[in-house]
Amino acid sequence: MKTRLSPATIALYGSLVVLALAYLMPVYLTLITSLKYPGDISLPQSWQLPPEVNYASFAEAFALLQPNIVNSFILTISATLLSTVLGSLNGYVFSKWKFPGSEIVFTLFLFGMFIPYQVILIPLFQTLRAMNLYGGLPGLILAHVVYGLPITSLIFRNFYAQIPDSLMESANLDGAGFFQIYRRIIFPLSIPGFVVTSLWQFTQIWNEFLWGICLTRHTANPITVGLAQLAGGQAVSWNLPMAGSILAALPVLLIYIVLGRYFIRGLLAGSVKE
Amino acid sequence: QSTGHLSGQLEIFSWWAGDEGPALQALIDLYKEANPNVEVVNATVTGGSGVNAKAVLKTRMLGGEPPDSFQVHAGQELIGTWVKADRMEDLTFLFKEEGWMDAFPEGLVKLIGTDTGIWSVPVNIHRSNVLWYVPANLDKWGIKPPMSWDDFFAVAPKIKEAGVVPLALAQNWTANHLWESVALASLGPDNWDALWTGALAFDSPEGVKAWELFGKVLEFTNEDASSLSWQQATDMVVDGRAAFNVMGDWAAGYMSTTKKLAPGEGFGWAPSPGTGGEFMFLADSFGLPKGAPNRDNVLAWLALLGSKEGSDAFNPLKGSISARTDSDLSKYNDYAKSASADFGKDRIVGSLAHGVTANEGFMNDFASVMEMFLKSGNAEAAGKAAQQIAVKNGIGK
Amino acid sequence: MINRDRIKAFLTLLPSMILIAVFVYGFIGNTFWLSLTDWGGVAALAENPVRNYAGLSNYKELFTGFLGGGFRQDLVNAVYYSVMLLLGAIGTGLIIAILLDNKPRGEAVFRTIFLYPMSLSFIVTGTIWRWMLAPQGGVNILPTYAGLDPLKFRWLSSTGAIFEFNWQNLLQIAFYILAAVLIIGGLMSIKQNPTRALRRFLLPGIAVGLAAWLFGDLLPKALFMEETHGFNLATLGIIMATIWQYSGYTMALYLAGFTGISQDLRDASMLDGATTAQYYRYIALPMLKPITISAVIILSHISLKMFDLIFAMTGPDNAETGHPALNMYLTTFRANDFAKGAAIAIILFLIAATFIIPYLISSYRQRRTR
Amino acid sequence: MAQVELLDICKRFGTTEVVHNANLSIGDNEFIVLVGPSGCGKSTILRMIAGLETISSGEIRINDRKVNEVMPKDRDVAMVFQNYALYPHMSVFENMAFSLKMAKLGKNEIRQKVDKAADILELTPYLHRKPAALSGGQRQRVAMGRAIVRSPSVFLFDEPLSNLDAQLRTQMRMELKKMHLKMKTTTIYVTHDQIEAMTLADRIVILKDGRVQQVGTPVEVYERPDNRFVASFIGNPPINMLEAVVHRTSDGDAISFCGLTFPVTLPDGCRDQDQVLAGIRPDSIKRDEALAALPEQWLIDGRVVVSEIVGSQSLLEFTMGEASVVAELEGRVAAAPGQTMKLGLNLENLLLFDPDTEQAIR
Amino acid sequence: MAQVELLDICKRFGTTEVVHNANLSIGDNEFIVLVGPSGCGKSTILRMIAGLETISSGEIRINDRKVNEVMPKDRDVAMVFQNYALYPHMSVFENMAFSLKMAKLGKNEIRQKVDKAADILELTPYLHRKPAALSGGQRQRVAMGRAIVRSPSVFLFDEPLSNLDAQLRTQMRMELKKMHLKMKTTTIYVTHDQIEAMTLADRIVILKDGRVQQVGTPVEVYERPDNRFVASFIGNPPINMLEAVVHRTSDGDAISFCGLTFPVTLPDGCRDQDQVLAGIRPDSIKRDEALAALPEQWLIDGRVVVSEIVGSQSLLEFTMGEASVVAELEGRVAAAPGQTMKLGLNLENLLLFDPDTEQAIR
Ligand SMILES: Nc1ncnc2c1ncn2[C@@H]1O[C@H](COP(=O)(O)OP(=O)(O)OP(=O)(O)O)[C@@H](O)[C@H]1O
Ligand SMILES: Nc1ncnc2c1ncn2[C@@H]1O[C@H](COP(=O)(O)OP(=O)(O)OP(=O)(O)O)[C@@H](O)[C@H]1O
Ligand SMILES: [Mg+2]
Ligand SMILES: [Mg+2]
Repeated sequence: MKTRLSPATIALYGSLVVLALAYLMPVYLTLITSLKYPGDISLPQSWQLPPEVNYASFAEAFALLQPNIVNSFILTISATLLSTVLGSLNGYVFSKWKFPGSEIVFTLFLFGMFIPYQVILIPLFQTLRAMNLYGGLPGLILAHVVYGLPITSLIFRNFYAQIPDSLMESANLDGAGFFQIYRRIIFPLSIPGFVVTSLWQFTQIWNEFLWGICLTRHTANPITVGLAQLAGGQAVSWNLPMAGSILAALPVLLIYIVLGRYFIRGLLAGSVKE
Repeated sequence: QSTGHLSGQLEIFSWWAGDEGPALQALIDLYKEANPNVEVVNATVTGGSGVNAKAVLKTRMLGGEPPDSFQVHAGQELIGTWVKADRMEDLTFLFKEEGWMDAFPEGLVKLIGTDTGIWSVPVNIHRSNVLWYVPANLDKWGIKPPMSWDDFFAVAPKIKEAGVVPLALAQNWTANHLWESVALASLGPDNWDALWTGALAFDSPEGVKAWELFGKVLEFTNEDASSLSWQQATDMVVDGRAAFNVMGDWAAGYMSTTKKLAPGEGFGWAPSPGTGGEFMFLADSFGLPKGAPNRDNVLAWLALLGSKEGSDAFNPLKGSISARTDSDLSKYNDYAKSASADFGKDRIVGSLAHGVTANEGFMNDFASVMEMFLKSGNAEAAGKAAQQIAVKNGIGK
Repeated sequence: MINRDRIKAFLTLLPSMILIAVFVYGFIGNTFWLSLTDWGGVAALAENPVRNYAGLSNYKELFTGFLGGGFRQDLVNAVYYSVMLLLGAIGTGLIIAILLDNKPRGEAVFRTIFLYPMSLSFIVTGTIWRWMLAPQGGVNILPTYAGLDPLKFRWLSSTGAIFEFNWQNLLQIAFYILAAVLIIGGLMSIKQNPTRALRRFLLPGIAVGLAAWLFGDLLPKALFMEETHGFNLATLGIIMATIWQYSGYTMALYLAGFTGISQDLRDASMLDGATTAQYYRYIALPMLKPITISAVIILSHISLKMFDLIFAMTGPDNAETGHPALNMYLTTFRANDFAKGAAIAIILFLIAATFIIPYLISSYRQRRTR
Repeated sequence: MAQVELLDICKRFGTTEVVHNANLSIGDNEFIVLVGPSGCGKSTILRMIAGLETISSGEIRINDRKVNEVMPKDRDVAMVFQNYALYPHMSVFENMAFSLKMAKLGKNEIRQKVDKAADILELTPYLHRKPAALSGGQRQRVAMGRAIVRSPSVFLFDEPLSNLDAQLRTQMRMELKKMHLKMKTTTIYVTHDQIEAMTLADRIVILKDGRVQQVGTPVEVYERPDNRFVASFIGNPPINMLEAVVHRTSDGDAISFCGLTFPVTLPDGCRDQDQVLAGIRPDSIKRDEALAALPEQWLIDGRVVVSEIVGSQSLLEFTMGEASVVAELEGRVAAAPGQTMKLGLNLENLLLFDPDTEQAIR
Repeated sequence: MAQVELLDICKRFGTTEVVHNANLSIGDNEFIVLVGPSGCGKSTILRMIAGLETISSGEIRINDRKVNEVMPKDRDVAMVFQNYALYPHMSVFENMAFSLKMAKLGKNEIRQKVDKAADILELTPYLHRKPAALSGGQRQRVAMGRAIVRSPSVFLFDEPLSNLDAQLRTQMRMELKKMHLKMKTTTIYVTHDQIEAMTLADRIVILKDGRVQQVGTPVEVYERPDNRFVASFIGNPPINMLEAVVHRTSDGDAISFCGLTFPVTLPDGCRDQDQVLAGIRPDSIKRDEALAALPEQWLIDGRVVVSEIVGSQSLLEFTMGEASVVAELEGRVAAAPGQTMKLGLNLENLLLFDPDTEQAIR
C-alpha cells in the first residue's frame, strides 16, 4: 500500500538492477572489446575499458562484411515484403472467408512453423538446385517466403480476427466484393498488422544462419554467415568479431529499441496463444 | 603466358583466412596483375584444416554451383571424394602444356593423379610431424626437445609440475593431427603405409599399441583443448604456457608472419618425437571442377599456381615449401630451408589428418572414433572401431 | 450466392497451400524416404547419385551402431539442453515478469534491457558469449572484482559430465521414465478421481517401475558395449547463453499475461487475504497455464533446432557440446552421408512432433468450438 | 416501399437447425420487431433477409421477387449493425459515400445524397470526422446515415441501440420512431429490449429456439399471448404464473389457486376441474383506491416480502398461500416486510394456459 | 453491523484530483447507493473503502477505527465486482473457499461455510463447475457467495448487475434486496442504473466529478433535488428543463415559459422577474381523467411529435410553443403525430433552479 522505501521496494529495485546489469554485461564486453587495439586485448583484462580507443575495428569489420550486409538487406527486405503480403492475404482468408476445412488447413500451416528446419533441408536444397535457384539470393528469398508463411498468416489471422465481421458484411451489403473489401477496408486497417509482421519477419530473416550457409554461394552470403566467417577462424584479434557482431546486430537492435512495442506484439502473436 | 584478355569473375574457394590469408593474397595479386579485367572473388570459409570449408564446398558442388577453383588436400581427399564422383576435370593437358610433369617430383604427381588423369595443381608441401617450441623457454626450464616419446614422458611430469602444459592441443582435428604423428612414431613408416593399403589392420596389436601411446600422450595435454583454435594452442607455446606443440609447419608461418618471431631463435622445431628421418607430408592443391563457370580464368589461375613465380610468391608467406623441384630457396626462411632439405632426404609418408592417405569418408568416421577415444580412452575399442570404418570406406580388408 | 467471392478466397489461398504442401509436407515425406535409403559415401557426390532402399538401417545404426556414439551423445545433450533451457528460461523469465508486474519506475527501460537479447542473431550471441566464457577471462574473472578467486570452470571445453547413464540400459531407463510419468500423472489426478488415478496410473506405474527394477537385467541390451552418456558440463555455457537470450521472451509472455489479468482479480484476491506471493501462486500462474504451455512448446522447438548458437560458440567439432541439429548438417554435408543425415533430421522431427502435434490439435479444437 | 415475405425458411449450421420453418409476411411501410431470448435466431433471420447468410430451405421474397440467390448488394436492403460497423479509417462522409461509390455513382451525385442524409440526421458538422472522434449517439446516427443514403426499400436493424446507455437509448428510440414516421421505409428490427420492441413495433414477432411463437401488435402480444412462453417473455416484471384448477359449475365459472377460489368468466377452451396455469400480470394487481373498481371476491390479503419503489410506481413481492407473487402498483408504496396488505386481483385480464402444451386456453 | 465514515476524503492520481473532500457517514445496516455519471469517482471511493486504493488525504473509519493504513483483508469488508472477478481456473467451491483457505481455516470448517452459503444462494448443484460453465445470473450469485462466505461487516458492490439482461437484473435486484433485509449487513453499492439506485437504496449519494452533490433517500433526491444536475440525472425519461421567468405580484405568484403564464406558489428564494429554469418531471404531466384534479390554468394544448407505449404507460413527446417536452402518461395513449392534445401540468411538483449557480431555489 505504501510507496515509501520499504524493504520490499528495496528488494524489488535491487534485484531488478542486478539482473539488468547481468543482462547488459555481454554488450558492455562486446563494446569495449571492439574499441580496443588488438594488442590491448587480453583475457585477464577483458573487463577493463580500452586504454586507447580504436574505432578502426568498425571500419575494418565493415569493409569485410559490407557485401554480406548488402546481401542481407536485399534478402531481408524482399523476403519480408513478399511474405507479409502473402501472409496478409492468407490471414484475410483464414479469418474472414473460412471455408469447410479452412481451420484444418490453417492448422496444417501452423505445423510448418514448428518443424526443425533440418528436416526439410535436403529436399529444399535439391529443389532449389532443380529450379536453378541454388546459390543466389532468389533461392534464399523463396525459402524465407515459404517458411515465413505460417507465422505471417498466423499473425494476420489473429489480427484480422479483431476486426469485427460486421465490417465485412457491411461492406458486402454496400456492394464490395472479395478484393474490394480487402483493398478498401481490410488493407487500410492492417497497417499495424503489417508493421508487426514485417518487423518480426525482418528480424527472423536477418538473423537466420542455417539456410544462409547451406543455400548460398560466397557472393550471396548473408551477414550471419559473414560474421561466422569473421569470428570463426581466428581467435586472435577479438576486436574484429566484436565489431562485426555489433554491425550485424545493429539493424535489428535499432528496430527493437525504436519499435519495440510492435516487436513485442509480433513476439506474442507468434506464440499461438489461444 | 600472359592472358590480359580474360574477363569476368574468378571465384577461389579456400579455407585460408587470417594469417594464412596474405599468402593467398600474394597469388591473387599476381593473378590480377596479369589479368586486370578479371574480378577475383576470394571465397574463404574459415576453420582450421577446412573443417567448415569442406561442408560448404559440398553444398556448393551438390547445388550445381561449383566455385571456379577450390582448395583441396592433394591425395585421397581429392581423389577418393571428388574424382570418384566424377566432378573434376582432368588436368593432364595443362601439366603437359606447362611442362610440369618434370617440374614436380614424380612421387607427388602420382599422388595427385590416377590411371585416368591428373586432378589438381599442388601449390605447396607441408610437413605434418613437427614439434614446436621456444628455445629460450626450454633453456629456462632446462630441457631439450625430446627425440622420442619416452624422452617426452621423462620430462613432461616435471614441466607439468611447474604449471606448464607439456603439450598444447587444440580442437578436435588437431587431435587427429597429433595422432598421426604419434602413430607414425609407434608404427614406423612401413607399418604406417601398410595401414593404408590394408595390409595392416587397425586392430592388430601394433595398431592398438599406437592408440595406447596416444592415450598416454594425451595425459600431458591441456584440458581446454576443444575450445581452442590451433593458433591459440601455438600461442600457448609462444607465451610459455606450454612447452611443446605438434602442428603442421603452417605454424612456422603463423609464428614468423603474425607473431613476428625469428625462426630458430624466436621459435624452434624438431621432428615430432620418434619420427626423425620421416617426413609426413601434405599438400594443398587446387582443381578445376566440372561445370566451373569461368573455365578459362581458372586455367590461367592454375597455370599461375604451378609456375615457379607463383610458387615462390606463395610459399615463403605460407611457411611451406614449394612443390616444385626448382624453387628459389633464397626466398625462404630458415625453417623452410631445413624442411626443404629434409623433404629431399627423408622417408616420405602421407598424412591422414590432411587427406593424403584416406578419403573423406574415412576421415569423417575417424573423427567419430577419435571422439570416442578422447572420451573413453579405450585403445582396444578404438582400434576395432578404426578397423571397422576402414573396411567400410574401402581401405581395410 | 456469395459463391464467386468464396472461390476467389479459395484461389487466393491456393498458391500458399500448394507451397506449404510441397515445401513442408512433401519435403518431410521426401526426407523420410531419403532416410530409408543408402544415399551416402562417395557415390553420393555424383551428379546423379544412386540411391537404394535400405530400410531402417540408418536408424538402427544411429541408435545402436558403432559410430552412432556421437549422435547418441548429441541426442542426450539435446534432451538435457531442452530441459535446462526450459527450467532456466521459464524460471528466470517468470521471476523478472513478477518483478516488473509490480510496475516499478522505469519499467519500460527494464523491459527493453531484458528483452533486447531476443532480437539478436544466435551467431551474434554465440560470438559474444564465446568471448564471455573464455577460460581465463570474461565471466571467470568476474569474482576477482569482488575480491574473490577467479572461477576455474571451463565453460565450453569441460569434459566433465553428470547424471551419466549407460546407453546399454536404454530400455530399462525408458521403463523407469514411463513409470515415473504414470506415477506423477496419478498423483496429479488423484484429487479429482481417486479410483481412476489408482487404476489407470498409480498401480501400472508402480508395476512397471518394479518390473524394470527387478527384471531390468533381462531386457535386451541396446548396445553391444558400455557407453555412458550424461549431461556434459560443457553445455552449461551454451545453456547460459540461450537463457540469456530467451528469458526475456518468457518474461514478455508472462508479463503480457499478467497485464491481461484484470486488476479486479488481483483486488479480489487481496480482499480474500492472499499475499502477493499467494496471488501469483494461486491465481496468476494457474491462470496463465496456456502461456506456460506455449512457452514450453516454443522453447523446446528452439532448443531442438539449435544449430547456429553451437556452431558459433564451440564450433562444429566440439563433441562435448554436440547437438543433433548440428550433427545432421555435418553428417549430410561434411560426411556425405545424406541418408543418415535425413534419418537424424527425421528423429529431430519426430521429437518435435510428439509435443507439437497434440498442441496443434488442441488449439485446433479450441478454435473450432469457439 | 416494399413487402418482405418469408416462406418456410429453415437455417441449418452443419447439422443443427437454428431456424425452423419460419413464415412471416411483412407489409409495406411496416415496422416489424423481432424479439426473443439470446440465441433464438433473430440475427440469423435478419442476416438471411440481407443475404449475408444462405437459406437452407424455403424462400425469401422481397416485393414478390424471390431473392434467395440474389447478392446482398442487389437486394435493395440496408442494415445497421449492433456495433455500427463503421469503417474506422474513413471519415463520416466516406462512410456514408462508400456504398454509392461501390455502385459507381458520380462524384456530384454522391455528394448530394450524402449531404441530404447528413442534413436529416444533423450530421453535417461532423462529416469530416473519423468515427473514433464521435460520441456513441453520433456514431449510431452515422450508421443510420449509411443505411438511408442508399434509399433502400427495406431497413434491417440488429440491436442498434444496445451499445448506448439508458438515457441515450430512450432518446435514440424516439428518434428512430420519428425517422420511420417520416420515411416510411419497411423496417425489420431485432432487439432483446422489450421496451424497444413494445414502443417501436407495428407488429412484434416473438421467437424461441428458431420458431416463431407469435406475431402481433404490441398490445396483442401483451394482452393475448398465444402461449406461456410469450406471456412470460413479454412484460417486465414478468407475469406471475400460478398453478390453478378451473371449476365450471352451474353456479358459474370459478378458478382456484393458492388455496383461494375466485369467480371468473372462463374461456370456452376449458372444462371443469382442468389443471391450468393462471397468468396474472403484475399490473393487474391493485391496491387502495383502485380496489373499489374490483368485485369484492377478487380482493385478497398479501404478506409483503419486499417492496421497491420504481419511479412513480412500486414493485411489491408478496406471498399468497405458498406462492410468491409480484405486483406493480401505482404510486409509492412503502410496505414493511412481513406486513399484511389488502390487494385486489383484476381477473378480467386473467390468462390461462394448458400446463402440458403451454398453449393459451381461449 | 458496522458504521463507515468518510471524513474529508481526497484522492489524487498523480496531479489530478479525482475525489474532492468527500464526507459521508454510513450507519449500521444501511444500504447506501453511489450513483453518478461515468468517471465521477464512484469506483474510486469504493476501492478506497476496501483498501485497494490509497487515500490521498482524509480519513476512513470503520466502526470508529481509522483504517487508512489497514490492509484490505483486515478491514472485514467484502466486495463484489462488476465483472464478478471470479477465479476462472477454480470451481465454484474453490472460488468461495479461497478467502477461507487464505485465512487458514480447517478443511471441514471451510466446507461447512461454503455449503451454507451455496445453500442460501441455491448454488449447491454447481459447486463443481468452473465459472465459464455458468450463466450470467449464476456467476453473479457465485460472486455474492464469495462475499458472504466470510460474513464481513461491510459489503461493497461495484455495479454488480450491469452485466445481466433486463429481466434477470430485475430479478437479481429483488434478491439483493431480500438478502439485505435478511442479513442486514451494511452495504455500499455503486451503480449507474437509476432504477437500481432508487429501488435498493436507503440513501442515495449522487456524485459528479468527484464531488458529492446530494445525499438523501430516493424520494428526497427525486422530489427535492439540490441542484440542476441531480434533477436531470435522476429520473428517466429525464426532467424537462424550460427557461422561465417568475412573477411575484400582489395578485399572487406566477411563472411563465413557452409563452404561457401559470399561477403557482413560488418558493421564498426567488424574486420578481428572476430568470429561472423550471423543471417539470414527465410524470407531472397529466391527461384525460387526471386533468380533473388540476386547476384550469394549468391545462395546455400540446402538439404531438411522437408517442410511445411503454408497458402500462405512454411516453409522449409534444411541443409547447418552441419547446419540446416529454410526458409520461398513465395508460396507453395512441396519438398521431401532429395531432393536438389537451394536457395538464401538475405545477405543484415544479422545481426551480438558478440558471447561473444551477442550485435549487427553495
Ligand atoms: N456461423 C454459425 N455457425 C454455427 N452456429 C451458429 C452460427 N451463427 C449462429 N449460430 C447459432 O445459431 C443460433 C442463433 O443465433 P443468432 O445469432 O441468430 O441468435 P440471436 O437471436 O441473434 O441471439 P443474440 O440475441 O444473442 O444476438 C445460436 O444458437 C447460434 O449459436
Ligand atoms: N489508476 C488510475 N490512474 C489515473 N486515473 C484514474 C485511475 N483510476 C481511475 N482514474 C480516474 O479517476 C476518475 C474516477 O474513476 P472511477 O473509476 O472511480 O469512476 P466511476 O465513477 O467508477 O466510473 P464508471 O461508471 O465508468 O465505472 C476517472 O476520471 C478515471 O479516469
Ligand atoms: Mg443477434
Ligand atoms: Mg466504476
